[in-house]
Amino acid sequence: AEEPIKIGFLAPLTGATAAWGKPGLDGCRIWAERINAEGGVKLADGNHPVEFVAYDEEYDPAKARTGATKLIREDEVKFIMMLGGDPWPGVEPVADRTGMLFSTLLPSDLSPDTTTLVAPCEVHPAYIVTGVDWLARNRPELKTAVICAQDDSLGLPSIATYLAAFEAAGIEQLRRPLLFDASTTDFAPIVTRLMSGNPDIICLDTSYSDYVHPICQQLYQQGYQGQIISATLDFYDQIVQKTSKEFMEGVIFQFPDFDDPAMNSDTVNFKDANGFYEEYAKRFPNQWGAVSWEYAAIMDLWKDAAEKAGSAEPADVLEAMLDGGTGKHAFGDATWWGEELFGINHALVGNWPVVMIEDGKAVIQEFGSIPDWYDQHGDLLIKHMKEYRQMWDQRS
Amino acid sequence: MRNLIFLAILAVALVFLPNLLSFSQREILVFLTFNVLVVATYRVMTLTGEWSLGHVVLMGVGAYTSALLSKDFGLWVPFSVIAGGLVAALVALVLSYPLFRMKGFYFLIGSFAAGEIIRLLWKWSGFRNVFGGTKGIKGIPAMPDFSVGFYSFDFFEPTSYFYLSVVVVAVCLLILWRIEKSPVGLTFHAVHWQDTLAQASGVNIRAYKTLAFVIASGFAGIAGALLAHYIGTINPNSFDLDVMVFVLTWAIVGGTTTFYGPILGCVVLTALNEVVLRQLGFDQARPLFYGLILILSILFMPNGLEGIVQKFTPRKEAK
Amino acid sequence: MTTILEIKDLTIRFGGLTAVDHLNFSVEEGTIHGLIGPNGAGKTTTFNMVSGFYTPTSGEVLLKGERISGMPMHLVARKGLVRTFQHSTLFAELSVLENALVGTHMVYKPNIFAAIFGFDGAARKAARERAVEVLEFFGLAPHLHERAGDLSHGHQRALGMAVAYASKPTVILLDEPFTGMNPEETRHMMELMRRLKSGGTTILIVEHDMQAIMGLCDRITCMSFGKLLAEGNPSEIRNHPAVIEAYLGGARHVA
Amino acid sequence: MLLELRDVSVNYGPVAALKNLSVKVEEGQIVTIIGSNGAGKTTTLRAMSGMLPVKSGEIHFEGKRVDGMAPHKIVANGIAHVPEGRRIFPDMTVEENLRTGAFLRKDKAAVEHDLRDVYNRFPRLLERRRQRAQTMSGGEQQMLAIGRALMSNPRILLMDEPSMGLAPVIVEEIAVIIEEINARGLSVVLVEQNAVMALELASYAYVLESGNMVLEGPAVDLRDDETVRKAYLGL
Amino acid sequence: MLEFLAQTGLNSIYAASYIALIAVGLVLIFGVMGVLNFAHGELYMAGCYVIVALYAKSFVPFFVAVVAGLIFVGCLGLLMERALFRPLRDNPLAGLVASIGFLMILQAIAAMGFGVRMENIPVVSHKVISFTDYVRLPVARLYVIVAAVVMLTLLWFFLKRTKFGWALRASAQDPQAAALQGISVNLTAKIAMFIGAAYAGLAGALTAPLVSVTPHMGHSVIVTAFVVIIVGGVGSLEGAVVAAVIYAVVQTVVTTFYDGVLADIAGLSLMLIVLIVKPTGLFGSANRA
Ligand SMILES: Nc1ncnc2c1ncn2[C@@H]1O[C@H](COP(=O)(O)OP(=O)(O)OP(=O)(O)O)[C@@H](O)[C@H]1O
Ligand SMILES: Nc1ncnc2c1ncn2[C@@H]1O[C@H](COP(=O)(O)OP(=O)(O)OP(=O)(O)O)[C@@H](O)[C@H]1O
Ligand SMILES: [Mg+2]
Ligand SMILES: [Mg+2]
Repeated sequence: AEEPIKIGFLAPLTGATAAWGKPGLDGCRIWAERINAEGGVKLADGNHPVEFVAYDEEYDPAKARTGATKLIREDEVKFIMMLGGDPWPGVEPVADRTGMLFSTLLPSDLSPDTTTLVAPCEVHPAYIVTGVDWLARNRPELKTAVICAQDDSLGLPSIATYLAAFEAAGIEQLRRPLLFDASTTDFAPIVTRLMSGNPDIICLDTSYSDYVHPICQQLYQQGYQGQIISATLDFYDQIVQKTSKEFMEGVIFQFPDFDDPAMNSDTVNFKDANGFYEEYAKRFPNQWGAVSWEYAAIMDLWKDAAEKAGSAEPADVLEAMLDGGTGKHAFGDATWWGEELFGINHALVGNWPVVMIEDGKAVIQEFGSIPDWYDQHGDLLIKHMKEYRQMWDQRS
Repeated sequence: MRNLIFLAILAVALVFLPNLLSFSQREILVFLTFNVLVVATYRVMTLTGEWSLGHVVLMGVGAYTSALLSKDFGLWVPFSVIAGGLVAALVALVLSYPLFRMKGFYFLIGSFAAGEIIRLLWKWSGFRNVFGGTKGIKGIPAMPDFSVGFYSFDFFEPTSYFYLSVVVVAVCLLILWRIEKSPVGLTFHAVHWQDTLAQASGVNIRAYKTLAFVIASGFAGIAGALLAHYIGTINPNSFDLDVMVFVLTWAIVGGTTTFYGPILGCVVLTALNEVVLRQLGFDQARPLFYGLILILSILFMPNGLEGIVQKFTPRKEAK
Repeated sequence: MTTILEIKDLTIRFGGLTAVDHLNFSVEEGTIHGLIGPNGAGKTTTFNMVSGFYTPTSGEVLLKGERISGMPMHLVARKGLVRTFQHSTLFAELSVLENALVGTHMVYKPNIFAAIFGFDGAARKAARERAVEVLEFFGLAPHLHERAGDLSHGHQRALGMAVAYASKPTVILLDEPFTGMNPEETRHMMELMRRLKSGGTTILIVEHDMQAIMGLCDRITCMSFGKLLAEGNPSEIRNHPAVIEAYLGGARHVA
Repeated sequence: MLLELRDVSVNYGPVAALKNLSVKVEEGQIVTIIGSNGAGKTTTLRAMSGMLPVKSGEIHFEGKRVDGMAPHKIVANGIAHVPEGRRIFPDMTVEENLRTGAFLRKDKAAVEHDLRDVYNRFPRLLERRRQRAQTMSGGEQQMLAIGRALMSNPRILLMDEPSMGLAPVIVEEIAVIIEEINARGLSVVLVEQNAVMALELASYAYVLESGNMVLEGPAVDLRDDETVRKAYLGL
Repeated sequence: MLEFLAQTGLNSIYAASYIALIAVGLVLIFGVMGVLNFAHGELYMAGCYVIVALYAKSFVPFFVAVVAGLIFVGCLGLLMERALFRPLRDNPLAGLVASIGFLMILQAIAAMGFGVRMENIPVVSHKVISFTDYVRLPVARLYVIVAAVVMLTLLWFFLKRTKFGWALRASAQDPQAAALQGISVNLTAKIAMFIGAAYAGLAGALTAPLVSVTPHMGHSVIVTAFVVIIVGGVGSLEGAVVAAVIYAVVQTVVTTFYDGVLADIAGLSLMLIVLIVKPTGLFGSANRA
């Protein structure tokens, strides 16, 4: 075999944020085994196996900067995947100087200043409009909603997006969104507050599963009977156990299980989703969640681009990736998009699934189109994003 | 004389140090330089016997101030760094009023609460347009590059920034050292060991505690500002309890009776954690080994790393 | 003779307990004045109020006619009144010399900017000279660089006085300076106090060692249950029936 | 023999504080140890009650070897120690302090009896039984420390400068107490600066100097010894 | 509105209960050992993981697992006493560092042994006591409240009414003098560490099914516990309980009526105000600082 290609994995592996990095690394290692078994990446100079080099950035910009330097200058990686968020601005100067290709899970890291950062997988939070849109079409009787979220860089843009989506759908907000600190553990008071105006919909925004579970449990125990919508619902089977099938019936969220039959559809680009899911579940039982597949999905995209370019050099790969302004997103063909929100078309946006719990199991309802929604309601989104100071030129 | 030779050797060593290190180690070296200043200022704080848990937040005050002044008001970065130090000192002065009503354990937790309130204000959505909320501030202007004939400083490069910060930190350390060795420093010690007797000797202990707190915070603010202009981004989590705990352990594992003890602790523990343990490849187990190192070092060297140094150097004057 | 320290109607209450109760007495300049009384009579508490450690419930303390009661301790010290403590209270971790240097604090006020830029050389030198001089006076010169906490008990008490004396006070309050000293040391210490007195320092002393008190004091105030019991010169006090009854007893084991 | 130190040496770090010291206390005897500051008197008492480990030598109590045992086990054999510096429990009330002295005793009625006894001797303590010990005056604390030691109903009482800081009347009271409890069969080891009183009370005396035993003998003899008179009695 | 207030009241009682259980242990350890146990939050976390290991993964009955959690974490406390705090007695700063080291080890063990993701713990009881439609108390929360009341009463009785309580307080104030009264300082240290840790473990075990169990969950708990023991006055158990109630009410009410971030600010400000007015906390005494 030829010289292996090294890919950097720069995400939190220890500390409180490790759950956003570690499972992704696990997923990448499975991805690498599967690809390498097929002969690796086929470049102009032959086939190369892929190898991941991880650096634990502890969700700290300074450590991330050190890690990026190490991965680029010492390990000579060709591509670096990051979780993004707080550490990204620390890495930004390194990216600008070295021209290294980076990816993030959070498009809110994008800005026109950095041309080598792409957000090719999770178009957080834009995808959530599809869920609200579905709800409005299928459950027109729901008229009012409240939102709660942790006060951080995931929660806030997501709140703005939900506000836009609800407004577009004609659903009224009973009160302004309720924010809680990331260290909250007891959600009873928050749930009491959420339920106080008898809303038709309670929206959990992009709360992490650490929060979603206790919130759902509290909603159940305090006797909530309305609709729940959430961006993620990782380990929803556990929530079903803790509440009841009836209670969870009809909850809407956005992250499908990869054993969903709909994932075998031709329009889905994630390679052998069912097989990947099976393998992951075998090795890491009960650990499947959004991050498990997202980094791997980015690797699919990267591999296609590298093979198309015949080279693993960052500049070549980036060019091939962006070529034609379209790309094969995990959930279907998509376009490079985002100029208005992020100042640069580096987010790969297309369809996104709307998932609903049916009889205790997540089932994909449809793949909704984000650009289509944006074409109609883009001004609303921009309005709310501005209000929450989430536009790229407002993000200080 | 011996001291001068020692300092000369140290200076030469510092000039060549970056060349001996790998790229990422140079990055670590830069951060280490700031942290040396932070832990040295922390020592000044603890000279009066009060252990604060708000120190890194005050460092953060310096960082936020300098970042905002240079970014939003276009202040020349070297000035904004100094302003960062001044504002941190000022905030410490204000905080000293409520905080020094308490002492000992109460002060420890009181200072933590005060720091946490400041940090929460940075985070709070109400002030998001000033402090940037949980995401903090990014795009902080870098130190302006310049060249001095034979060497051009490019402050993106860790080596350049290291030279700059080593000079700044050295000047700060010199000042701190002179303070500690002066009658003022002696009075700090006196306040620590026996505050009633110090008072009976005419020492206004509250004023001296405040003085130590303000000085320590001011220089910590400078360290914070240096950090901010290097990485170009800061956020409330960069100054949270986890970071404070590291400073605390550096100071104690290094030793509490000498000026250089905490610095030694900072250098050794950082090298172990960031270089050795990472090189050994203990991904997830790294905190475990770091914890073990802390425990073993404190069990076997209850007097800190400085105790070892003292064993091998002749004692000049009994302290 | 002029009155330097005047205690007027001094009273303090702790909860229901009146520890010092309308106490009145005054101390003449340049004398050694004894304050005695049974345990718990309120002597230390009186000291605490005079030196600013406690704020009296009522009444006042005048130093050279100026009211000092209720002032914080360091301000009282700056007025020229310093004290020692009943238990050996020292900067145990500092050297003997450093202890005395802290004592000179009021005389040579340290200044932080001078310290940083090195303009305080003269003051430092003078402070050191004063410290060494005082330590020599109290016989501690051989121990300059020892840790104060390692000194023997007697030396610690001497050092306590040295720290107080280093600030060139006009009035010194000594709380049981002779406890834990053997007769030989006590005698030596008494001699030093007489020399302080002849140097013009006024001394107010609390002590249970009757030999020392009687031999040293010009005047003695005896208090009991927070109130004044008797006042007079040593022989008057020694023979005062109320004092014998409340305090001296048969004096079987005291001289 | 009730308590015996055989060739005991004790160090503080590298510094020798006691050097090959031998002390004997007979049943029912009052023994005193005198010596100048820093001679090692306190150290001797601490070694006896196990507060300090001995470096070499043996300590026997009622024929049982006790050196090396934990202090709480040693005192359980019947030793009570009035330590230097009083060491009362500052945040407990006077009565709680006294009752702690009887921690090991199971005979409730007798404990109550002894408590009343202590209160009778020091009425001041009764008056202040609910006061926090820390706020007591120096002398009151000393009374409390002595009272606490008496509460343990010991076989032998080690007293480190019990008269320190006490008014002359109370010093007399202490002397009376020592005589009385001795009459009840208790042995006492007395360390005093007030050597006059110590030699008057004791039947046997030791003189310590820099950790060495320089003189010993019946108290009456030492009282007449020229060096002792000069150095310790101030005569 | 009335219902709303009543539910808020129930929420506060629950919050006060589990905060008090944790804080009381921290107070006890600080009081007797003189060290600030930074690892206390991780002891709580360990209690949660006992439930994960026994109840969630091995199907041991819940209450058996709770008792096991209490004992196991109590034993962790004993381990800390023996291995860390005893050799470092008289050196509170060193003890602090050792507890920080221990915290890191516990976190790493949990992360490596169980993974960094939150754990799945099956519901203990689906039962909910409904006072009205909107005033409800889940039975699982009731367990915590009952446990807190029972355990705090027991502890109070133990400390105030038994000889050992005295011994504990005596050796907290002066270990050497306590030894002279026949009190074994090692024993009292062990008792304090066992009880202190066990209470944290109990709180962890009981609340595990109600919260998200992750290796880093101890962090927020310790911060709350600090605030509570300071407001109550260091070394005072009654103070810790009263402060837990006050803090829980403030947190709950502000969260309910405004938002969670503000509630944190309010809680900390409350604490600063208490300290400014009374620098030794509500029940504290000056010299224990
Ligand atoms: N803070 C306090 N709270 C309550 N009572 C107090 C306090 N301080 C002192 N007392 C009481 O006031 C009385 C006077 O105490 P003080 O210490 O002044 O006595 P003293 O004359 O110095 O006695 P001694 O000769 O024993 O040292 C004592 O009975 C003491 O218990
Ligand atoms: N904790 C200690 N650390 C080091 N040295 C000590 C310590 N305690 C006592 N020493 C030294 O040991 C020697 C004996 O001290 P010790 O306290 O036994 O004397 P003493 O005879 O009781 O004196 P005094 O009459 O002053 O109480 C002294 O030289 C003293 O300095
Ligand atoms: Mg007194
Ligand atoms: Mg002694």
